[in-house]
Amino acid sequence: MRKKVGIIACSGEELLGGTLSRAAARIVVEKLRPQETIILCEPLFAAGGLERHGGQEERNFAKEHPTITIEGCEEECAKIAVDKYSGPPTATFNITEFIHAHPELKSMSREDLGEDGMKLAEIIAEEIAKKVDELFIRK
Amino acid sequence: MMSEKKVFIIPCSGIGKIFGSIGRETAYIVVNELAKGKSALECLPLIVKGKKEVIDTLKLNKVIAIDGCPLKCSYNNLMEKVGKVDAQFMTTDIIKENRDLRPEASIIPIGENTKNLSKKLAEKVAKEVDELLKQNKEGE
Amino acid sequence: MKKLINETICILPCNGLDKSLGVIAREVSLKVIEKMSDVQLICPVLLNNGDEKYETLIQTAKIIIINGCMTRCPTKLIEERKLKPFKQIMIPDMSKKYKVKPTKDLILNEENIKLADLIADEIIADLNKSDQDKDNAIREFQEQEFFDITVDKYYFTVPKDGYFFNENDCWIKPEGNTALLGITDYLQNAAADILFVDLPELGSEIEQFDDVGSFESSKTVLQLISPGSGKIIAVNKSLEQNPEYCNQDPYRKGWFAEIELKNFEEDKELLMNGLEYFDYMKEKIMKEKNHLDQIKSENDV
Amino acid sequence: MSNSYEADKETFMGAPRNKIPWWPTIDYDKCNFCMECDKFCPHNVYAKSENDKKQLIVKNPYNCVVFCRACAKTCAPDALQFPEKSEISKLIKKLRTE
Repeated sequence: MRKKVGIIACSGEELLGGTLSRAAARIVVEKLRPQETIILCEPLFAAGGLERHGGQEERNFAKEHPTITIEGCEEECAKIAVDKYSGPPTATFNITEFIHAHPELKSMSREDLGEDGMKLAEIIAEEIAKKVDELFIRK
Repeated sequence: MMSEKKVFIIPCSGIGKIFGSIGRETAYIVVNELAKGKSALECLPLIVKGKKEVIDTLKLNKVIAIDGCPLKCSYNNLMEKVGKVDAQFMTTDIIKENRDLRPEASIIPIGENTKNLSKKLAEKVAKEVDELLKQNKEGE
Repeated sequence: MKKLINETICILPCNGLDKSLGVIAREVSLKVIEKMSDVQLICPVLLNNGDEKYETLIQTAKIIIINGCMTRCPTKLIEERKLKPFKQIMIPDMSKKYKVKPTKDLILNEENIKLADLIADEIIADLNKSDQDKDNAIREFQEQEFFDITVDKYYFTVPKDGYFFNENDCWIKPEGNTALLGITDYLQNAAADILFVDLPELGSEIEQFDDVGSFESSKTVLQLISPGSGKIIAVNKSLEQNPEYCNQDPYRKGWFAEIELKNFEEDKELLMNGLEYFDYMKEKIMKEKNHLDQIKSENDV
Repeated sequence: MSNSYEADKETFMGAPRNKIPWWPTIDYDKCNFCMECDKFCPHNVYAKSENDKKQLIVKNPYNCVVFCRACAKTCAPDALQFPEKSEISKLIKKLRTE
């Protein structure tokens, strides 16, 4: 059976990269590859969900499935969290690289990406989807 | 005093369901509009990671956690890394209080009801910001 | 009376000695502690002095305030400390409610004692009621062993013994001639975070497979379809405040209702035991999963 | 979504699903074609009729979960009816012995 791919965005509140990572992740799991991916909550890896099964579900999933992290800045919070609790992620995407590669697309703000920002998020999502296909088809 | 104290708003960052987005939107409304200049944001993932500068700043300031589900990622991570939370809110409470405003399923972008719920919650959070700043003054 | 949570109840009267209303407030609190020995009396004068013992006590206690007049001294004492009272009483309101007009005598007379009695009885009845609510919320459940399975990131459990299930993913747990009802882990996972519950009416008669309430998440509205027949004798009121119990602990704290069983032997004919339901649930989950995979491969072509 | 399930292989409580007559009946005098039931039902029981007449129809009756009546709650004009539960459970018990 093919294994679903876990998508973990840093989703950082404080910066534009966080919002872009979040948007790109949602586009992948909702629009581009809904059957092949599962979204995971970054903070839940650490101390979240102490009751019942909680964060354990995210951790176990990431241990047994390929995972892709999406980082809003050079801190690489998502990668570090996944690595700490479930082992190294299969692939990592850095939003800043995409921002540099597409200077023509100016996102509005961290609160509202605006039209350009959403376009950029779509571009990032397409790249992630390609990676998902690679990982999902590999048995 | 080095600088005027601020209240830090830390939403949970939840991405799987709409509840996390309400927290995020609420935080933006508080920081940009209702308690502008009095409050600030920090990334929860950065706190989870254990970034020292951020954690030290939070220890010196009042902190409000906004969580989207009973797993309380923001509250639990703050308690573990910073050791305190001065006030906490649940976005599910505002949904329960406004049964007529059923949040739309869309996370990006968020819908009208989600925005309205966030505004309502933001009013409560902003009030708490003032309350906490008052406590700061009394403490001095 | 059984106390399940270690929660102290405090009573804080106004004690204003210069008005008969204050004297009545004081009398009410004395009557309450006379009948309920575990209720702690708090002296407003000493609290105002910042007595350390009181200060610690009231941080975690349930506080009942008895105000003599609109000056509301005890309420102010509590508000100053940023606490919220559990219940507040105004003597003039009570006098209107019970149609007993207090006299101005500072020494208690028959009329004023009568009013104090009525108010004290109301408080005691209220306290007993809220204790019963607690009984309902936190039933004692024995340690339970579960079958479990993880599919993708979702985790599903089914209790091994003591529960019976229908194919509508609801459970019944018989105990003698009564039984608790609830939804299974599969159903709570399907609903996702439950935000509202509609509980059945006490006393209503239900048939097997009737719906006995519904629950609503941001995704959907689902029903609890009863695996048994009988009369509703209790509902889990705590779910109205904490619907997340259905998600966190669907087989215990998330119970919905209790019924007096009518004919469980007959009901059982159409129910599964833990192992049977676990197999049924697994098959259902895998079918859904394969179905999605199938759509995927069709799209690939 | 789920209409490719093979109804003839499905069972409910050990009885063949295609022998259990449980599905909604639409009262066309009341139905206002709002399609709320269709939006709600995750099992694709309902559909819009394919002929010219704009109508709600029960397209996949055997997809309907036996004893589930959740869609009826979404129906403002109260146009959805279900069979008598006790009759159905009697029938299931009988089918199981066959």
